[in-house]
Amino acid sequence: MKSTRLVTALAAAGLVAAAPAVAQQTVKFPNIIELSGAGATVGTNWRNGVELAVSEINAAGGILGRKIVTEHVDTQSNPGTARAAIQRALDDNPVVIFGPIYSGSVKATMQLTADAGVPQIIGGEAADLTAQGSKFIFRTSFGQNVSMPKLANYLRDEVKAKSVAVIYVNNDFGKGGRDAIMKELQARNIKVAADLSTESGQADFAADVIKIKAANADAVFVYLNEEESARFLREVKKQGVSLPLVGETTLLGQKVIDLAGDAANGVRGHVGLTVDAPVPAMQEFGRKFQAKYNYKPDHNGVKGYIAPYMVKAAAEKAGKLDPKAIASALHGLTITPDKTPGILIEATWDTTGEIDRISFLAEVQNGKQVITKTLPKLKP
Amino acid sequence: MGEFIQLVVTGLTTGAIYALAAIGFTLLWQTSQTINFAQGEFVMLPAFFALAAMNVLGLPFSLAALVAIALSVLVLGVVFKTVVVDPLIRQGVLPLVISTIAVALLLKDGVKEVYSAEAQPFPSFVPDTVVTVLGTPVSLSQLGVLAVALAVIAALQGFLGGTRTGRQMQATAQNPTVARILGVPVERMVMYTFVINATLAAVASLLISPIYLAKFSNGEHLGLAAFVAAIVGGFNQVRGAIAGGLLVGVVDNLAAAYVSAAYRQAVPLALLVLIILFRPQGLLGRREERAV
Amino acid sequence: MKARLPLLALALVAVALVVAPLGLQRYGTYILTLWLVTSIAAMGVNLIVGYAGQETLAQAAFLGIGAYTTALLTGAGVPFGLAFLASGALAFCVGILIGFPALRVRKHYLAFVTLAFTVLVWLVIRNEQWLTGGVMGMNVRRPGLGEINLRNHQNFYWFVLAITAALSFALWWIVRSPWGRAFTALRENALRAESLGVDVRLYTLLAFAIGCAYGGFAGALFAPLVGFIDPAPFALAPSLLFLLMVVVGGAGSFAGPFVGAAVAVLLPEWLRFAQGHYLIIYALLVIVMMAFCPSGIVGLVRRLVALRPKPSTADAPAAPAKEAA
Amino acid sequence: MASVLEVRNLSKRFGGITAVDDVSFDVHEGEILGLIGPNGSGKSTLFNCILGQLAPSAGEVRVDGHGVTGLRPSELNRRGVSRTFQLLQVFPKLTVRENLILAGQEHQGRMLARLFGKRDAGLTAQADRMIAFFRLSHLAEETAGSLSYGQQKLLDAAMAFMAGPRLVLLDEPAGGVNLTMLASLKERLHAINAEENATFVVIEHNMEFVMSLCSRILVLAEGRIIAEGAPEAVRRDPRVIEAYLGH
Repeated sequence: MKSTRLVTALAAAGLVAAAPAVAQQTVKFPNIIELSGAGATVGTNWRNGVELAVSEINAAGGILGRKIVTEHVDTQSNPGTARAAIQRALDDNPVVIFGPIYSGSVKATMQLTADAGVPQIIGGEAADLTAQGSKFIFRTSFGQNVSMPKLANYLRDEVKAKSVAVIYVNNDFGKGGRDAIMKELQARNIKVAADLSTESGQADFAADVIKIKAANADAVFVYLNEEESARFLREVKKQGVSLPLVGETTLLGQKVIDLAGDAANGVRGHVGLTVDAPVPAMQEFGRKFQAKYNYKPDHNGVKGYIAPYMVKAAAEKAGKLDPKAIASALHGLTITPDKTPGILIEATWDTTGEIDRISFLAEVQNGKQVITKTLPKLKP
Repeated sequence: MGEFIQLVVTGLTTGAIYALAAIGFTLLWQTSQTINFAQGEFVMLPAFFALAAMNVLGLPFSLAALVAIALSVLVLGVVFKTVVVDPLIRQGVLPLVISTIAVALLLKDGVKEVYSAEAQPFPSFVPDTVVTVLGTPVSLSQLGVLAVALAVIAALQGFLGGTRTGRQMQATAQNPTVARILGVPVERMVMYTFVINATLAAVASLLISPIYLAKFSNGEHLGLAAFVAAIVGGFNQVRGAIAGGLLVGVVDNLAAAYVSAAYRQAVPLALLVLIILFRPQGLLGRREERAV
Repeated sequence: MKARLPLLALALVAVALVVAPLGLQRYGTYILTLWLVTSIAAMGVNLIVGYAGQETLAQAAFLGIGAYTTALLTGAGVPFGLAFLASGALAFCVGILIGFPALRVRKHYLAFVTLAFTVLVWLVIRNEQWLTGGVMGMNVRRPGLGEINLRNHQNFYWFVLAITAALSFALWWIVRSPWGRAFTALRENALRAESLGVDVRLYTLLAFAIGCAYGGFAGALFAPLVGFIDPAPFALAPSLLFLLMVVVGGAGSFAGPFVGAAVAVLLPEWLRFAQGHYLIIYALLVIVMMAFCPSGIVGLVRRLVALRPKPSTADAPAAPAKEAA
Repeated sequence: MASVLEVRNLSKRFGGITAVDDVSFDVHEGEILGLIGPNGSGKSTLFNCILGQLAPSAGEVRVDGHGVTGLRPSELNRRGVSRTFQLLQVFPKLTVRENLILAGQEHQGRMLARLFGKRDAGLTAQADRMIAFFRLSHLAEETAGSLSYGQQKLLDAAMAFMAGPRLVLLDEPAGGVNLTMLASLKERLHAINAEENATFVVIEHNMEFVMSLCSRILVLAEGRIIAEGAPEAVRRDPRVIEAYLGH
């Protein structure tokens, strides 16, 4: 009697769920990122970070019993292409979407995910991304609205600069950072001695460095992409400039150090995420990444790595792999490394999708990033 | 004033490299009516030959540089001429233009897929030591680049003007039909120009890559600069290309410093448009009278 | 029979295009619409390159002029229809302005001037943030059309299809008119055309400006299709790709731009596995095609069809002006 | 007799070389004027200067008494001056009929009417008349590129006469044409001269052809006119013989 009922129940379940049962073994996470074009370095780091985390999660049994399948799609660092790719991904009703990393591409796509009600875990750092009222945008790193005040404090308190020359790259990343830092510098009465726009992909920085020399500032704030940062640092060294060079995360990243060689030594600034952080879990991640991909990850590698763990923690809190449930679970959620080791550092998301966690001040010494100070969470 | 001089000197350095690319550009145009839209990629590629020689074959940089020049002569000179240009020369200029655009795409994406999408550090012949000359810090590597580029240009001028083959090449460039009647082996001379173009491109590549870092997309900027330099200087004159290259390098630097960094690219292009409007034969070019 | 066969084929293609989105999801429809928009711009390039024998490296810039004009005008409350016409008209006028000086001098100088123009337009779009949103781009709302909701992807597709059909008809009319004959004449032999009273400079300028206007029209549709515009799609590299796609499709044949745009837009979707290698294959294809079949895919197909034994040879190497695919 | 074309003191210099040196002559209505001279004597340069293809260094050109110096070839053509070329110049991908329609279309209507207006306006009929006149009717639908060399020469000439010009300049119409075709060409040119009172100037190397076609001949050597007169007189002129043999 008991067994018949079980059989009927199984049969009924089988009838209803026979076809989806196979599909339910896996869950697809579309990963829409910059794999070519200007953002290739950024996107490759992020992709490898995602892959590493996904393989760990799958090895440990997946999320709520379902294995993750990732599909990497190249935006060619182009917002229009990113938009099309997200549209395509949304046609499959995904649980979550990863990427893009470039803020312009995020801006071009966030309306789509908001309309579809699918959480979008982004790498973008433009200040206004979280200010547009989307309930489905989640950062993996500080927005410029968070990092620039920290950096401006650093310029005032540690560098003790009265005037600063700003050089930025004229794209969504650089322009956004430049606008944010200008506001913060003004608020702290630090004079802007030069405000230099450069091209994305610019190869020749001779004229810019000459102008910086002529500006007579106490320090230079450098906000360029990786390759341009390296070219700029080389040119600075070539022209024998000895001003403090201050930057945010990117400037102190491993890629810049590799490309700039000696010229990177002495560069300092604020770093949101780094595998050189004095946090054992972070350093362990760095080693695993290095072992698998044979290079040292930058902050985008870390951002990619924590993205699947964010979804895991949120889905486990919500108890289901449902886009809207995951989004609402993430709002106000604090993920701690003791429960979810993959998050590496304790992090909290507010209701706009902004992230809060500790960050670092660092300096490049002998071709290595060295952490000099740890800054606490904004709201501990 | 010190700032101005420094801007001019660094402008001349990059300008000398543009000139190398622009000379090849005009030579190809003169001898085979090839408007080479892949000229920038021709300067991008040899650096990767050198990198491959160093990283795959484990050669020292000096040998790798020679390998890069040799491979360039083969691939960008001989192969480019026989495989791409020769079959198309009869089809007229437009198909050839299209084909060189495709070659540019092929080289760019080929390097990206085969080697790497990311920029690569590239060694320099001369160390980055800074010396102070008359109170202005000048980098030895910059002076080295300028010296090598000018030496190569001088050698080329000497070859074109001072040797029998050089004069035959010039005759071919000026008027292939007459040259043929005068007994110049025109076909061979055309091949020589392709070889010279490839060599110049390789030298430019080895000089510029330490500054630019080796990257698949470097050709976009370099190609445009060479193109503008060639037209501004005078499409039918080697010395026009030299002057055009130096001028574009200096103008670019001065524009970045004194006009607007955001519109620095616009200044050489505006120069190009003005030249086309008011002096279509270029600054140093000869006027060509043609029916219609 | 001879006249009826192309008509029948045309009707079949038309029906297929109308029903196409019924089986497709949002993304598929998006790609199909993108193909139509690209085809419009490519038709313009074809008029300039294929019919009039000039070289343009600026079609993406005109696409941009159209896209930003439409985005700004509709953003300011101007009805889409008006913005659409304004986009084409502005592109036409700018075409006249840059074509006029360029065509005074030698032939390839139009290529040089359009190249410079493309970069300049891109710089303006990127730097004048107050107007264009600069590198941050700007969002574009899809227009309404009376009762019809164009936010629906299928409705928008049919809307674009109707405009494409209208613009195709207009171009067909032009190339079959005495203008078209004059365009062909100046491509084939400008010297002779001039001596027969054909004002080569005026006709070249007209062909160029009309081609540019098609770029502007395409841009006016591109902006609401993508819903977001930024400087990237209007740079020099996409302009070069426009030129390539027309040549690959078949410069100087009416169907060429549609085929070329399909190769450029649809093929990468089907060849997703090839990903990064796609452009390499494409570039190789162009080089080989230029050497062996400069008349493009349409020319290749026509050659293959001509290989079949046929009773009449009358329409084998038809003049472009006679084609109506 | 009214002058259709007046050339006054025309000179053309290329750098240091004077290709046409102070040339003056008239062409009268209804005549066939021959222009001969050794290679390099400046015949084609003179033609190109008259037709606006080259800008003369000095001098003046008048058509029916109106100054046309410096006009572009297309404007000159619409004022009734047409030409053929030394080397074959037809539109190979257009049909014979389309070649002729093209040659006529710019002479009627306004620019916009050519786009929106009636397509034909008698052009096809006129084209077919020219085709018939030059005995090419059986080839009307063929593309010009598929015609034989001689047939293309006929078509080239037909195009020059299509719009009923005041004056036609023929640059070596006989060059490379075989004997039968040559006879037919000469016969047709005579016919059109007789029937339509057409005026033309012919540059030609084929002496027999030019002597039998033209009513008056100018001889050019080193950029100057050295002799002028009826064919027989020119043929015997010692200066002409010297100019041809001396080089």
